[in-house]
Parts: sequence; structure tokens; C-alpha cells
Amino acid sequence: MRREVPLTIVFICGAFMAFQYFVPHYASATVYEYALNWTTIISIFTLAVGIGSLVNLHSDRIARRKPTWRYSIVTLAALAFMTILGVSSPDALSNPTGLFMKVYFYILSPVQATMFALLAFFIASAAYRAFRAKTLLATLLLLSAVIVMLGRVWVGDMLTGWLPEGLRFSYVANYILDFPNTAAKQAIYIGVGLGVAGTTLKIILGIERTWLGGGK
Amino acid sequence: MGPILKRFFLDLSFPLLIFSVLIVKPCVAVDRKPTIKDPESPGDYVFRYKTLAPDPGPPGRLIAADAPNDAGGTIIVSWGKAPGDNGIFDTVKGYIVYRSEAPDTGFSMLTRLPAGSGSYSDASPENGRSYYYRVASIYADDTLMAAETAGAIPRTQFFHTRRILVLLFMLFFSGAAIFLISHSKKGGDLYIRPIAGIDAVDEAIGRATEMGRPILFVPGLGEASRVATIAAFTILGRVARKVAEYQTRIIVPNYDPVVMTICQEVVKEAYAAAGRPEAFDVKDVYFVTQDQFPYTASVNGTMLRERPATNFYMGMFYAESLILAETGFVAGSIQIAGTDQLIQIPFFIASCDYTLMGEELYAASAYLSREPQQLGTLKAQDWGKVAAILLTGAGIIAYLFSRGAGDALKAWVIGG
Amino acid sequence: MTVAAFLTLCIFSFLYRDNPFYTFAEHLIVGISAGYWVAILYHTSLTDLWIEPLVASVRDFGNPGGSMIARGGMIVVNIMPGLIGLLMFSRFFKKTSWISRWPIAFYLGVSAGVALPLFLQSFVIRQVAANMINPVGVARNMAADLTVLVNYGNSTLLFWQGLGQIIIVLGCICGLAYFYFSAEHKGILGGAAKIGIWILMIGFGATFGYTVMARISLLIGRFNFLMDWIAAIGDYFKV
Amino acid sequence: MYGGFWQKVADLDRRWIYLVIGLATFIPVLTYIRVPVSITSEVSAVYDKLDSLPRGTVVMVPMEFGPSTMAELQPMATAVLRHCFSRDLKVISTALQIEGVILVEQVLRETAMEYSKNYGVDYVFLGYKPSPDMVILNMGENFRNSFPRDYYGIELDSLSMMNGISNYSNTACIVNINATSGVDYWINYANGRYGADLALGVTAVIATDYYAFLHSGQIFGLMGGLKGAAEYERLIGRPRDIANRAMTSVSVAHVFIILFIIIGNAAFFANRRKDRS
Repeated sequence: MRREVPLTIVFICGAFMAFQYFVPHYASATVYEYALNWTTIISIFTLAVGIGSLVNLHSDRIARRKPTWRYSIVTLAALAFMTILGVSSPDALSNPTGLFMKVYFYILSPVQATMFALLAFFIASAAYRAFRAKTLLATLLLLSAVIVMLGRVWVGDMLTGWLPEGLRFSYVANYILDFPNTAAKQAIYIGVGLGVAGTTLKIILGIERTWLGGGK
Repeated sequence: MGPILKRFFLDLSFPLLIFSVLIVKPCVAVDRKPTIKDPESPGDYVFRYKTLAPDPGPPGRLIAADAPNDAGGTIIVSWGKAPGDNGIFDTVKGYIVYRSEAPDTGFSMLTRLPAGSGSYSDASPENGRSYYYRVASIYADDTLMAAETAGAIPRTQFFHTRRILVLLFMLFFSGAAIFLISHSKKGGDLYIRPIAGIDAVDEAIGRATEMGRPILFVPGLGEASRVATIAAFTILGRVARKVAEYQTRIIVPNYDPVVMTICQEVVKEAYAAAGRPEAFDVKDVYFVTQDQFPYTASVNGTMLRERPATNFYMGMFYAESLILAETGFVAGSIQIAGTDQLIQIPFFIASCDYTLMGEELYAASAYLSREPQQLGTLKAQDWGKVAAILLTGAGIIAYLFSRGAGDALKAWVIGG
Repeated sequence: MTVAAFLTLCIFSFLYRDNPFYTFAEHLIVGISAGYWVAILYHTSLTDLWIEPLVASVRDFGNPGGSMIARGGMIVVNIMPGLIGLLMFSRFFKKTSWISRWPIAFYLGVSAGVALPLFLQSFVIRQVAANMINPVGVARNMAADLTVLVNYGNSTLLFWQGLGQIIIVLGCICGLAYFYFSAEHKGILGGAAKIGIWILMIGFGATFGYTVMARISLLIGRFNFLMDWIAAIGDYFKV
Repeated sequence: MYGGFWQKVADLDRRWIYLVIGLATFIPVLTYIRVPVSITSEVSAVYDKLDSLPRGTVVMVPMEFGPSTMAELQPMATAVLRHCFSRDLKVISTALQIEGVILVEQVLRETAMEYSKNYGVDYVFLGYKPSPDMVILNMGENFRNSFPRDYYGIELDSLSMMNGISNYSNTACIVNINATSGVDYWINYANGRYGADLALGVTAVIATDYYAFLHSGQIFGLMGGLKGAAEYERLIGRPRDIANRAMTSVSVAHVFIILFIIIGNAAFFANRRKDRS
């Protein structure tokens, strides 16, 4: 019951959806549309559960006075504040002067943006301290990277502007992107496509069961 | 530069950066003009030779047909462009599509389309009934009716004829995978070539023993169900076993609590298998935090404190990959990485001694674990690759015979 | 605005070292973004996808016309996904957590089923089709360009384009050879795999170069923001 | 003494590097020097396609980016929308990444205002629904399956623009501006299953991966990161916009990063030689 039912559901849904692709008949199309719709609705609840676990995690931290429990209060308070703000007013999402939008633009958005902006510093530091042409392969990689970086900006053309077009950085960079890069990515995508097919097949057939988690 | 000056600059660099802006900002003449609305849209430089425009006329040949390979309920109406509708003369304003259920009377307007359109798919009919269409071109002031009428009956289809190759390929691949997995389960031997990175593992552990330093294994940021994480468990098992044999120490900091539990099991089992269960210290496989950058900071701290001889990065990695690899490099460790995150692979290659790229990670895991389902799928994927190469070759050979044969084969492969 | 700038600086402070300001900003954001999710899901998804069709079908049940079974069936069809979704919450209770596998099974089954043929089609078959090049046409273009080069001393670059086509086809095959695990890399296969890994490295190099550009762009975005903030403060003091 | 110098170079505190790269990026932001930008064919393919469509044609511009990637994709989105609106194309948009919904709404609303376009007549914003793969598939059947109401809670049937528009086949093309791995779904599902004409505007990080799909004809155009945005701004005749201004910083920072790689490697090899001898 605990394992058989989910495995049966996966098999029926998976096999039907896989073969539906080849059967355009309206009966099959109707079932397909409902299945898609149901899945979207179920995923709303999946996200809700995610938020539920977040609350669980932080209230647990507070209850047990874990080292960072004071910060957990901040998290929960912010969650409650934003939820009330967003759900209570019907035009929270469309009123640009409302408090909800203000919190989004002045707190949420800048912080998320800045978190990623840190990466520029990290990449510079790693360029200096760790990216080494130790092997032939690493050398090839770094050379290709340098050409593409120069070819994408005007400095590259400034350096090589006197050469015939076929030897300028921008042309060579485009050439690398258009041809060897395409070949590499194609090989990888064929591998990825087969890999995904293998994994989904194992899920549908019930061979791959890690998603069931532990327990019986 | 004196140490005091250096400290001063380092500690103040960011405040200074911000402060410098406050000062520099007013001094630099800045062009902060707001963006100006374009009165005329750019790109609209078409000269209009209105005087030379041809006489108004009805649209060209009208065709109505049931849309192929669908659930029915759709008719595709297409027509030739009316005189003057070619993007140079701006005389045609658009088209009106009319529909009726009788061939010559009762037409009502269905939709109005802009100039330049040549077809419309009407998705409102019911299956099995006849529908008739007319299309009129609209000119600047008057409307011209098209004389022609075309009709069609929408129908539903049972099989999508342009997807045969996908079906064949899917059946071939699934069949191969199922066959190979069951073959392997029955004890059949499936050959996987040794992966170069695996040999590097033993060597690296040997070196750690010589130097008397520990080994660090980072299982990535993925959940326990991700393929890459599962592969990481297999490799961790191998590494831990060697570590137990060589009597060194292994440290495994975790990002995900579930992953941590599994890692503890894996390492414990490996120690038991090596005959030294008492040497396993559960505190060396620990949970850090589930926040990306704090986790990274903590692992970095471990690297600098413990100075591990070898770092393994196996599993899912995101932006933190380069921070980890950089710190490990500076700490002088041998580094072996493996991930299926394409974007992070270059960083690992540039800063690690050995990198298992994408599928290599899965292959390494299948090679080590000898698990039928991993081996079988990997083999089936190999067969798929051979099929892909053969198909490419068939296409090129078809072109050598004649251009028509090549084009036909290519169109069939692309399908719809 | 100033709050935003303050938080930006809190995050940048992580560059110096891990500190309470950074931790504070991080926890604040986790909470706010979760609350933001609740609001978005509530306003844009739950009501119009589930509740409204359900209410409509219940209302229709009272109306005459159509068979009772069809109208009743519509209610079932509309109520089911929500009920299945609600089962997800069973995972918060230890005893019933196994029920939450049912909705996951449905979700996983549907998405795996849809993905199976489509990934094979888009990632494998379409890529193979792209590599079915016309060797005669490519050779003709390259020869034409060489003729121009010999006779007039300037190239139309068509030769290089043609060569590129060949690089793609052979490079892709060699790349696949590198990821072929069923035989040892010796002889022809070994040679192909070696070329394959070089091609892969050039491809990864391109990704590397682009990633650098992406990261720098994000930093520029932040600096532009700080500039706006400074400009805004300037305006404030002026007024 | 010489070896000692290289040792010092190799051991340089990372905060110095942070400072250098910070300034290298920041000072050009202040100066507003403009640098030339070369136009690539994959970007002009997008421009040409949109430029060739007759006025009044419906196009789809789904935008999936959040605050963390807006620095790259917002300029691109703005440029594409400006092009659409200036040519009187009608735009349907969605935002299938939850963090970015409000951001996308703002970009759309403000650009539309700039060209005095009316909501529901000239453009429609469908908003967000969870699980992008299912939503993209569902929209291939009918927009109303996924979005019975638009972002503002208005029923789609009451919007005049959506009259007779049921799915991708009624739109001329899709220009997907995307920072997530959801791009694969647009390729696999919107193009693969429903045959929609697709172009991509993606972050530079993932841009190189999609050249393969350009080659196979699954997408007709590709814009990568700020460079792609800067090219598009040039193509629509606005070379003074934000992405072009940023290209100066990008140029300088690239040069510095390349210098870092070279100096770092020089130090590495010099030290290694010293270790050996």
C-alpha cells in the first residue's frame, strides 16, 4: 500500500503521457490537458509545503535555542509580515505605491541582486589565485576563454583591428562560439538527452525509487 | 608597504570605495539624461512608392484543409497575398476571414488579420461537419470580396505520422535499457572502461597518508535524490574504504541533513568493510548549514585550518564551486572534482587536478558500484550514442547519393 | 531606498569576512521571500486555477441542462487536484507522511512521461538532424572561396564557414566518443576521444569567458543602483 | 630575491584583488565613456524577425528573471519590448519565475507607458503560475487552461487583444527572456511539441549552451547577457541606453581578469621552477 500505490500511479501516469505524444486523438488530448492542469494545481501545494517546512525548521531552532535562534525570529517575523501584507490587500501585486511592492523593490530585490554580485569579486580572485594552465586541457580552456572574453568587447577589436577580418578577435570569438562550442554542446546535449530519458524511464518503470525516500 | 598602511587600506577599502563615490560623483560631469521617447519608430525606413502601387485585387488562391495530426477541431485556411501586400507598398490594410456552414450563403466574419498574413488556423469548428471559408483583402477605403470559396471537414487523428522516428527511438532505447538492466541483474557482465579519475583517487589518498594530513570530501549542495549526489555516495564509499585501509582521516561537511545521514552510513560501512569499524568518528561527517554562502565560508575555514592533503568535490555545485576550488588550491591540496553542472565544470577544470565531467561522474559511479540499474542505463546510453552517430552518417551518405534524398531524410528525421 | 542601500552594503561586507550584518540580511530575506511566495501563489494561482472552476461547477450542478452524471463528474474533476494536493500536508505528521508520496507520484509520473519522448526528440534527434550536412554543398562553397582567394587575394570567409560545418559534425562525433564508456580508449576510438576532449575544452572555455561577463554585469548592476541611491540623497539635500 | 618577489605575488591578499576589480568596474560606471559594440548575426536575427512582422501581429515575450539576474536581462527585456511597441506589435507576456513576477510587471508596464500603449489592447500580462514545464505545455493547448485570468485578475476573454488568440499557433513568434534552466522547457515543449517559433535572450552564463539549438534551427535567434542587450539597443537605434553604457565597465573588467589570469600563472610557473631547482 505504501509503496505499491505510488509506484502504480507513477507507472500509469508516465506510460500514458509518454504515448500520448504519438496519439493526437481528442480523447487522449482531453485527458492530457486535465493531467497538465492537475499537475499545476498539485505543484501549488508542493510550494506551500516548502514554506511549511521553512516555518517548521525555524520554529524548531527557536524552541531548542540553537546558536542562531535569534536570526530565526527575524525570518519568521519577516515571513508573517510579508504574508499579511500580501494577502490582506487585493491589489498588493498591482499597486506600485503599495507597501508590498515597496518591500519587494527596496528590500528583497536589492539583497538578492547583491548576493549574486559578490560572485564578480570571487571570480576575479579565483582568476588570480587558482586558474592555472597546469595541463594541456586547462591551457586550451583558458585560451578559449581569453579569446572569447576579448572578442566580446571592444578591447579585442582595438588590439587586432589592423588584421584582416578573419583574424580579428571578434571574428575568432564568434567562430569559436559558432563551431567548436556548438560541437561540444551538441555532444553534451545528446548525452544529457539520453541521460534524462534513462532516468525518466527508470522512474516510470519503478526501478528508480529514491524519491520514495526511506521507510516502508 | 608597511603593515599598518596595508591593514588600514584593507579594512577601509569598502568604506573608502563608497566614500570616494560621494566625493567623485558631484565632480564628474555626468550625462544622466532620461531616455527620450522616439517619435518615429526606428527601423521604419521603408520608402513608400504609393503612386506605383498595383491595382487593388482579391487575395490569391484560397485553400482550406483539416489540420493534420491533431485532435481535430482545427481547419487551416491559407491564401496568396493580395496585390500590393509585399512590405513595400502600404496599400493593403489587412484581411478578413469569413466562415459559413453552407458553400455559398451565410458567411459571417471570423477575424481580421493585419497585412502580410497568409494563413489562419481556425480552432472553433466541430469535428465531422463541413465549413466553408472566404477571405477578403482590405484596401485603404474599400473592401474587396474574394470570389473563391474553399471548404474542409475537421477530423481527429489516431496516430501522429510525423513522430514515427521519435517513437521508434524511444522504443529502441527503452528496450535496450530494460534488456541490459535485466541482463546485468542475472549476472551478465557489462564492460565499462576504467575511468582515469578513479586511479587518481588511490594515489591521492596514498599521498595524504604520507603527509599525515586528512582528506576532505564535499558532497555538494544537491538533495539525496539527485543522480549526481547518488554517484557521490558511491565514490565516497570507495574513498572512505581506502582511507580506512591507509589509516588516515576523512572529513565530510554536509549541506543537506538527509545527505548527511546517508554519508554517515556510507562511511561507517566502508570502515567496517575495511575491518576497522572502531576508527570511524561520527563527528567527522557533520551538518553545517543550509545556506549557500555561509556553508561555503565554513568549508573554507575547515580547509585552511585542517590543511587537507586532498579535497574531493563530488555532486551538485553552483556558484560556490570556484570559491571552494580557489581556497583548496591556495591551501595546496590535491583536488579532484566531479559534477554534472555544466556551468561549474570549467571552474573545476581550471583549478583542480582532475575533473569528472558530467556523464563521467555517473560512469565512475557505475564502474565502482557494479549496480545493475546504473550499469544497464549507462550501457543503453552508449547504444543510444552509437545510434545517433549512425543516423548522422546515414544522413550524410544520403546527401552523397542525391540532394533530394538527403533533404527528404533530414525532413523525416526532424518530423513535426 | 536607503534601507536598500544599507542592505546592499551588509551583503558586500561578507567580502571582508562573515559577520552578523550579513547573517541578519540573509535571514531577513529568507523570511521575506517566503512571505512573498505566499502572496503570489494566493493571488495568482490558487483562486483562479482551483477554487473558481470548482465553485463554477458546483453552481452549474444546480442549473438544468446536460446530464446529472456529467455535471457531477465536473465537480469531481475540479475538486480532485486540490484534494490530491492537500495530501502533501500529510508529511508534517510522522504517522501519515507516506500518503504524501501519492501526489508526488502523480506529479513525477506526469512530468517524466511528458519528458521522455520530448527530450529524445529535442536533445538527440534534432541535434542529429542538424548534423546531416550536405558534404557536396559544403565542399563546393569552400572550393569557391579558395578560388576567390587565389585569384583576387581576398577571402569571402566561406572557406572558414564550411570548415566550421565540418568541425561541428566531426567534433560532435568525437565528443560522443569521449563519453562512450563501453570500450577502452585505444586505436581510432582513443584518437577520436582525444580530439573530443579538446573540442569539449574549447566549449567549456567559451562558457567560462561568458560566465565572467555575466558576473561582472551583476556587479555593474549593483553599482548603478548605488549611484542612483547617491543621486537620490543628493536630490534630497538639494530640496 | 627574484623568487621571493614571485612568492609575494602569489600570496597577495585576496582583498587587494577585490579592491582592484571593484574599482575597475566602478570607475567606468562614473565616466560614461561609450565603446563600440559589434553586432552578431544571432542577435540581428531576432531584430530582423520582429522588424519584419506586420503591425498588429501578436508576439509572445515571456520573461523569467529575478532580482539576481536583472542586471543582465532587464536591459535586454526593455530593448526588445521597446522594439515591439515601437512597431505596434501586440505583446503577450508571462513571468514563470516567482521571484521576478513584480519586476517583469514593472518592466512591461513602464515600457508600455513610454509608448502610450493600453493594457488589454496592445499588451497582456498573464503573470505567474507554478511549475513552468506544465504551464508551457498547457499554454500550447490554450492560454486559458493555465491562465483563466490574467495577472490583474481580469478574465482573458474580456480582453480585446486575446480575441481569437488561443495558443502559440496564433502568435508570430516567442522571444523568451530567461535566466533559469526553464529555457529547456521552452525549447522542448513550446518548440518541440507545439512547433512555436522561438528565440532566446539568456544570461551570459548559459548562453553558450544554446548555440547548439541555434545550429539545429530549434531557435532562430539568441541574445546572451549584457553584450546581447547592448547589440539590441544599437539595432533599435538607442546606443545610449544602459547596456551600452555598461559595456565600458565590462571591457575594462575583462582586461583586468585576463591580466589576473596571466600574472597568476606567471607567478605559479616561476614558483614551480624555483621549487624544482
